[in-house]
Amino acid sequence: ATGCSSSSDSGASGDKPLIVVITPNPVGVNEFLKLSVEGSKAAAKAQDADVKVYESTDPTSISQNLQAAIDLKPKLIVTISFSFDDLMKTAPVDNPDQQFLQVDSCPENPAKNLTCARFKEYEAVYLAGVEAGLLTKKNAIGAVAALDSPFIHRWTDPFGEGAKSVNPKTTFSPLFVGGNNPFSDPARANAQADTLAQKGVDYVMAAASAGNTGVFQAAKAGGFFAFGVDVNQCGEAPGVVVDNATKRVDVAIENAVKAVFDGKPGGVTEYGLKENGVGLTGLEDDAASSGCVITQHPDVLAKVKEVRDQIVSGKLVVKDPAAA
Amino acid sequence: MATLAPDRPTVAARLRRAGGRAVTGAALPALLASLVVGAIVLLTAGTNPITGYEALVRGVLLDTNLPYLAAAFAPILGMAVSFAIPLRMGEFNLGGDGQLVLGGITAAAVAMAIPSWGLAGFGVAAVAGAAAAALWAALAVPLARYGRVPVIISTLLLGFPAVSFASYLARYPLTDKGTGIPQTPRLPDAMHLPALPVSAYVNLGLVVAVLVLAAYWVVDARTGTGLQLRTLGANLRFGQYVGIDVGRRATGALAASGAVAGLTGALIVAGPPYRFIDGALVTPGYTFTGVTVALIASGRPAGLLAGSVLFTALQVGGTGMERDVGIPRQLTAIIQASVVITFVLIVAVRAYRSRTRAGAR
Amino acid sequence: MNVFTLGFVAAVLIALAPVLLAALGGALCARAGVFNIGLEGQMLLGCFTAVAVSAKTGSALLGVLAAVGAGVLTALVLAIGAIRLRADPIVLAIGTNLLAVGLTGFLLRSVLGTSGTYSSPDLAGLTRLGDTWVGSIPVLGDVFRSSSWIVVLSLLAVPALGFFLARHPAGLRLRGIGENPDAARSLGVRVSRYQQTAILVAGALCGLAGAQLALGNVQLFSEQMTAGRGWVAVVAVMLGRGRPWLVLAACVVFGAAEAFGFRLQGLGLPQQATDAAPYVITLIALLLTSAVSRRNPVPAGGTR
Amino acid sequence: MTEVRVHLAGITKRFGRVVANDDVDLELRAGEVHAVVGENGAGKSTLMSVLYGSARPDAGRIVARGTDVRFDSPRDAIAAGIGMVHQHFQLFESLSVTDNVIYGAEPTRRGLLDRRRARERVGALVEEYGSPLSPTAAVGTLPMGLRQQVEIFKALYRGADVLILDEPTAVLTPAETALLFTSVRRLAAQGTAIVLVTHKLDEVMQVSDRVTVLRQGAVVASMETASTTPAALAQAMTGRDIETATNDEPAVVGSAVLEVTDLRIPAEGTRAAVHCERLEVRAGEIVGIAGVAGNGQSELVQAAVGLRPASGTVRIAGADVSRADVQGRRAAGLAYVPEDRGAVGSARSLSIRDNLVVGHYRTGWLKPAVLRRFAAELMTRHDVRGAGPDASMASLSGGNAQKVVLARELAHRAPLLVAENPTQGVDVGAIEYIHRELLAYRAAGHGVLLVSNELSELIALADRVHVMVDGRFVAAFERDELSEQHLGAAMTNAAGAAAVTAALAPPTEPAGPADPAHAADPAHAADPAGAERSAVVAAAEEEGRADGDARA
Ligand SMILES: Nc1ncnc2c1ncn2[C@@H]1O[C@H](COP(=O)(O)OP(=O)(O)OP(=O)(O)O)[C@@H](O)[C@H]1O
Ligand SMILES: Nc1ncnc2c1ncn2[C@@H]1O[C@H](COP(=O)(O)OP(=O)(O)OP(=O)(O)O)[C@@H](O)[C@H]1O
Ligand SMILES: [Mg+2]
Ligand SMILES: [Mg+2]
Repeated sequence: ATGCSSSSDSGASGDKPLIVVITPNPVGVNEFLKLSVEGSKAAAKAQDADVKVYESTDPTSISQNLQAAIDLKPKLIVTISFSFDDLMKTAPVDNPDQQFLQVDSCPENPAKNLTCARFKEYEAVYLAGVEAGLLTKKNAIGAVAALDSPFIHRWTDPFGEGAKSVNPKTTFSPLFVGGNNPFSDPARANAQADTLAQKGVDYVMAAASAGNTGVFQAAKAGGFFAFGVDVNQCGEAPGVVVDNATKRVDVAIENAVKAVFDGKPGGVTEYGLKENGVGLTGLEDDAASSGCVITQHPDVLAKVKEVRDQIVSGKLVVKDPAAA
Repeated sequence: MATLAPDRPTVAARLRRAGGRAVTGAALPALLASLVVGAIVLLTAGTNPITGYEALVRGVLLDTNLPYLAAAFAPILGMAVSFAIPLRMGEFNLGGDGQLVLGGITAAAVAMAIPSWGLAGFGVAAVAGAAAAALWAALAVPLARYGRVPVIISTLLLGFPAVSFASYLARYPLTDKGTGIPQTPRLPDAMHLPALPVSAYVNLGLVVAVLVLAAYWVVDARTGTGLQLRTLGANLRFGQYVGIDVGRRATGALAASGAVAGLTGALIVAGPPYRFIDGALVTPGYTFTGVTVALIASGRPAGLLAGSVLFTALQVGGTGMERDVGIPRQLTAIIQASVVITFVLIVAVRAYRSRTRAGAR
Repeated sequence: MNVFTLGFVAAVLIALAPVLLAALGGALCARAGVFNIGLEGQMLLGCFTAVAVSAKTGSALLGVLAAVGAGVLTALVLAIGAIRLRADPIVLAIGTNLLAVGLTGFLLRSVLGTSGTYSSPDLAGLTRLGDTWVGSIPVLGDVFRSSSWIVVLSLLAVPALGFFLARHPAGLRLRGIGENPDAARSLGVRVSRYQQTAILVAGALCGLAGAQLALGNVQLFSEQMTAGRGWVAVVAVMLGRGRPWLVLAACVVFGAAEAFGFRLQGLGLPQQATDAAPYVITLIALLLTSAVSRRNPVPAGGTR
Repeated sequence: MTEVRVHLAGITKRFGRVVANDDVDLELRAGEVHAVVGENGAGKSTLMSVLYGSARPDAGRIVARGTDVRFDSPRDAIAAGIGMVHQHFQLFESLSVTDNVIYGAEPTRRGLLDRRRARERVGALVEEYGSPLSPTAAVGTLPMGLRQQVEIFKALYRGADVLILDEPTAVLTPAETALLFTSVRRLAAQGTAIVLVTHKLDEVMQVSDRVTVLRQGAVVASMETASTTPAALAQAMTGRDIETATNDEPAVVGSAVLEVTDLRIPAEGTRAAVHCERLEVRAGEIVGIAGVAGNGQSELVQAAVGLRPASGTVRIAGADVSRADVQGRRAAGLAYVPEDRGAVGSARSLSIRDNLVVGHYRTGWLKPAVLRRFAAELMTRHDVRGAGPDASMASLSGGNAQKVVLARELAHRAPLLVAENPTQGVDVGAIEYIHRELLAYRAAGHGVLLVSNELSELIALADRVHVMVDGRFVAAFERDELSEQHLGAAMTNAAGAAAVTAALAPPTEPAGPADPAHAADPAHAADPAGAERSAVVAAAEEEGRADGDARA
C-alpha cells in the first residue's frame, strides 16, 4: 500500500492530454472534494487523459498550485470552489491559451477560456426541508453546520423554509460547529446535535463535513433523525439518515470536461434540480437500495416530487442565501 | 509584580539550557538526521527518497516557486519575531493568532474607510492594525498586575475572542456582500503592496518583515532596552533590584510583540488576494510555525532568520513534493516534526556532552 | 429557558471527560515540575489507535488498552528527550504534536485505507452506561445515560490523584520534586525517574482520553479530531496550578461555558460569540477568583 | 584511638581544568567535630559533595567503617549513615516541617503515608532536642535558624552518625550560632562525627576538635584545634597575613543621605509588622543595623530601597522618594548590595560583563567595546578572579561573585550605599577587602547603611548601630559603646526574641561530653536517631533496591 491516494497516475507523461485539479483545501475529510476528484478521474478516463490533483492548504498554496499548474501547460486546469474567484478573474486573461474550469463558483463576466459550473444546492436542501416538515412530530427541526458563513447558509436556511412551507408551525434552530476545527470536529458536532435533541428537535440537517458522522451517531443514540449532504450518507448510520441533499459535482465536471475537450469551452452552467445537478437520494431511480429512511415514506416522497416539479418548472423559486 | 510570570524561573532556565554555540553547531547534524528520518518515512510510503527530496528541493528552488517561498517567509518571520520579543524577558505571548487577525481586520477596515488615499492610506491602515494588536497584547500586563493572571495564560485566552471578533466582522459588518464568503471587499488597487520585480508575491511586505527583524536585532544587541529585557529574562528579581521598571518593560515588550503580529496581519491583507478572508490568516499556521522557530532559536535574532528560512522551505517545498511526486501532506508533516525533534535532541545531547566534559554532573 | 437540566449536566460530563483526563495527566507532570504541552498529540494518537484496534479486533476494550499504549509510547519521546537528555520539553512537545498529526493522517490511509474520516459498523464503541444496570438508577442513570465507564473513571481520577498526591509517599516525593528538585536529589530521591514516570502516566491518561473521544463521545476517527482539546487541557492545568480539584473546576467552567454557548447559539447569538464564550468566561472566572483570593490573602512568608 | 567513621583517601576531583580537590585525605572520627577551612573556591564544598555522594571523585577511595564503599548518589551516602546540611538549604518551603523531615524515607502503613507515625517521630525528635519547631508549620514561614534545625532533623531522622554542616552559621545570628554549637557538641558527645565547613575562624576555635585546611584543592595543614591559632589558620589558608580593617578614623559627617520617618510595613504571615520611627544616615558615616534575622531588618531595607510597599516617608540625599520605585530611588542617589547575591544581586546566566553594566547603561546605543572595557576595568580594580568579562556569572565562586555585586554598586558612587550582610559566605581575605572598600567609601564622604548578622563586622566598621527587635528599633549605640555584650543583650533580652532563638538546646541538662546516663539509656528516646534508624534505613534501602531493580 502506498498511501498515495490523493494523486494518481502521477508522473505518467506519455502523449495523453493532462488535466490538473486544484482543491482549495486538503481533500481529507471533505465529501464534496472527494467526489470532485473522483469525477475528474472519471472524466479523464472518458477522454483518455491523465489527472493530477494538487491539494492546497491556504491562500498562498492555492496560488502556488495554480502557478505550478499553469507552468505545466495541461489541457485543462480544474479549480474548485469560490476560493479561486479572485484568481479566476486574472489567470485566464493572463494565459489566454490555457483552458480553465471553475467548479462551484464563477467570477463575474468570466473570460472566454474559463468554463464555469455552479450548483443550486439550496434547491435540494429546500426539498429536504419539505421532507422534514412533513415528517416532524414535534414540529421542531434543526441543523448542525460547520461554520456561520453565507455560503454554508445554503445548507441551513432553505431547510427551515422548506419545512415551514408544508408545516408552518415548525420551528427551525440551526447550530454552527465553529471552534478550532469546524470542518473536522465530530465530537463537537455530536454534542450540538445532542443539544438540539434536548430542545425537542427530531430532524436535523447535518452539514458539518467530517462532523456529520458525529451528528448521525448522536441521532442514533438519541432516537432522532438526520439528513446528509453531498453524497448518499444513509449507509453510514442505517435507520437514522432520512435523505441526502446531493450535489452531483462529478456529473458537472464530466459534462464540462467533455465540453472543453470537444472544443466548446466557456460559459456558466447552473446545476439545479432542473439539470439534475443537485437532488435528493430519495428521488433517484435506485432510491430503494439507498438505505435511506425516506424510502419508507412514499407519501412524503410523492409530495416532495410535486415540490420538485414546481421548482423545475420555475413556478417555485428558492432564495439563494449566499446571494443575500 | 511577582505574579507577572510565576512560571518564569523554569521557563527561562529551560531556554538558557540550550546554550549558544550548541544551537548553531546542532543545526546541520539535525537537518541531516531529520533527512534520514524523512527518507525512512518516504521509503515506508513506497517512494524513492531521492525522488522525494529532489521534488522537495525543486519545490523550493524552482524559479516559479521561489516567490511563494518569499510570500510565506515574511509572515513566518514576522510571527517568529513577535514571539521572540517578550520571550527575551521570559514571557510567552501565545495570543499571536488573535493579534495577527486583529491587525489584518483593522487594516482592512481602515483601508475601506479611506479608499482614495492610496499606498499612504494603507500605511495608515497598517499602523492602525499594528496599534490595535499592540493594545490587545498589552492588555495582558494589567491582567497580570491587577488580576494576577500570568501572561502566558491571558495572551492565550485573549487570542480566541480576537479571532472570533474578526471573524464576526468579516461575516457581518465588513463583509463583501454577494460573494458568499466571509471576507472583506478587495482593497483598491492603489493600496496593494507594490510587488518587487520578481512576482506579485514578493512585495514590500518581505522588505518590511526583514526590516522588523533588523530592528529587533539592533534593539536586542545594542540598546539598553535590549539589555534590560535580557536581564529580566535571566532573573526578574535582579532586574527589579537594579531598577528596571518591570511593568513598563513588560508593557513595551508585549505591545511591540502585538504590533509586529498586527503589522504582519496587515501586510498579508495587502498582498494577494488583497482582502481579509476569514480563516485565511490563521489556517496556514504562521503563528505556530513562528513560535516553533523562536523557541528553537531561543529568541536569538540570527536563529530567527535561519529558522524561518528552514521552516518556510520545508513547508513550501513540502507542497511542491506533494504536488510533483504525490507524497501526501501527512508525510510532509512527519518530516517537519522530525526536524523539530531531532534538532532539540541533538542540541540537548551536545549541551549534555559539553556539560560532562566540563565536569558538571 | 432552563438550561441546567440533567441533560445539560450529562452533555457537559461527556464533553468534559477527554479534556479532564488529559488535564489530570498534565497536572501530574506540573506537580513534578514538567511543563507538558504534548497532550494534544498523545490524545490524537490515542484516538487513532483506539479506532484502528477496535475496528480490527471488534473489541472496544482492546482499543482502549492499545490507545493507552500509544499514549505512553508517544510520551516516551518526551520522557527520554526532556528528562534524560534534558532537551527543551516545550519544543519537543511541539514536535511530537506535529508528528501525531502527520502520523495519524498517514496511518489512516495505510492502515484503515481511507482518508478524512473513518467510521464503520465493525467499530466497537464503548458501552453506554444507560444500556447497563446504571441506567436504572434514578438520577444518576439519567446523568450517565450516554457516558462510558471512562467518563466515570475520569471523575474518579480526580479524588484519586488528589489522594495520591496527599497521602502516598510517591505523591509527597512528586510534590517535592516539583517544588525543589535539588532538595529532592539531595535526599537521594531519583528525580528524573519520578518525572519520567509522571510523563508516561500522563501519556497513558491522554491515550485514555483519546479512546473516550473516539470510541465514547463518537465512534469514528477523523483527521485532527482532537480539535485543540489537548490545549484546553494545558490551559486547565495552568489555571488549576496542577491541583486536581482546581483542574476539575477549570475543566467544568470551560465545558459548561461551551455547552452553554451551544444553547445561546440556539437563541440567536452568532456562532463567533459562542466560540469565544468559553475563553472569555474562563478569563473572567480567573479574575474573580484572584479578586477573592486577594481579599483573603494566604500567609505568604518565605516566598522566594 | 577512637573509631574512624569515614575515611576519604586521596580524593581528586577535577572540573575541566580546575582541580577542585587534589589528593585530599580526610579522616572523620566518632565523637569529634572536624572543621574544614579554606578560601573561596578552595574545594571545601566539592569535598563534601564527594563525601555525600553527589559528586563522583576522579580518584581516591571512600572507606566507611573500615570497608571500601562507592557512593553513586546521596542515597548511598544516606544509607551509610551520612547526613548533610547544605549551605543553601535544601528545603521544600510549601511543605510542613514533618513532610520535609520524612521526605524520601516516609513511614508508611499499607503503602500509604503514615502521617500519625510521622508526626509522632518528628515530634519526638523535636521534643528531644528542645526545639521550638512546630511539626506542622510550613517551612516557608520559618526564620533561617529554625530552617536549619529542620535540615539537622532531616539528617538525624535518617540516623546519620556522620553529619556534614557546610557553612552552617552564615545565616545565623550569634544566639542561634551559640545554640547550634551547643547542639553540635551534644551530638558529638553522643558519638556523631561532625564536619564543619566554615569561613569563621573563631568558630573553628570555639567548637572544633580538629581542623583541616584546604588551599587550591589540596590539604595544606591538618591538626588539633588546640594546637593552632586563628592567625595561623588564616596564614595557612591564604599564604599571607590577614590584617583586620577597623574604623579608626574620626567621622566627618555631612548632610543626611537617608532619612526614614514613620515607616510602617503591615505584618505578613508570621512576620511581625515593622515600624521605623526614624532612621538617619549622614554622609561620611557608617550606620549599622543589628538584630536577630527575621526581626524586620530585611523588610525595612527592602522598603527603604523601594522593593516593598510601605507607608511613611523616605528621603534619599534630600529628595522625597517615598512614592518612587527602585529606579527613582537609585536616581536620587542609592546604591544597594542585597543580602542574596544569587537570587537578587546577579543574574547567573548572564555574562559577568552584563551583570556589571546593567544599571549603568540604560539608554541609547551600547557599544560592546565600551561595555567590555567598563567591565574589565571594574574587574581589575576589584580583583575579580576567575574568567574574563564574557564568562557567565555562574562560573564565579561565591567570594568573587560578591565582588562583582559590590563593584557594580560602588561604581555608582552614590551618596548612599545600603549593604546587607556583604561578607556572608566569603573567605577571610575577601572579608578584609570588602571591609576596606566600605571604609574607603565612607572616607570618600558617602553614607553607608550596613545591615549585618556579624556583630564583629558592625563593631569593626559602624559609627552607630541600631538594634532591631520585632520590627522596631529598641536601642542605639554610638561607636565608643559598641561591644558584643551590649549589642547581644539588646538583641536578645527584649521581649519576643526568645521564641525565635531557642534552638536545639538540650531539654534538661546542659550539653557536654559528660552525659553518660543520657546517652546510654536505651529505653529513653535519647537516641531517636539510633532507635529509628533500623526501620528508616531499612525503608530507604528497600527503596534503593526497588529503584535498582527497576533500572535493571
Ligand atoms: N560544578 C562545577 N563545575 C565547574 N567547576 C566547579 C564546579 N563546582 C566547583 N567548581 C570549582 O571547583 C573549585 C572548588 O569549588 P568549591 O565549591 O569546592 O569551593 P569552596 O571551598 O566550597 O568555596 P566557597 O568558600 O566559596 O564555598 C572552584 O574553583 C569552583 O569554581
Ligand atoms: N557549571 C559551573 N561552572 C563553573 N563553576 C561552577 C558551576 N557550578 C558551580 N560552580 C562553582 O562551584 C562552586 C560551588 O557552588 P556554590 O553554589 O556552593 O557556591 P559557593 O562558592 O559556595 O558560593 P556561595 O558561598 O555564595 O554560595 C562555586 O564556586 C560555583 O561558582
Ligand atoms: Mg562552598
Ligand atoms: Mg561559599
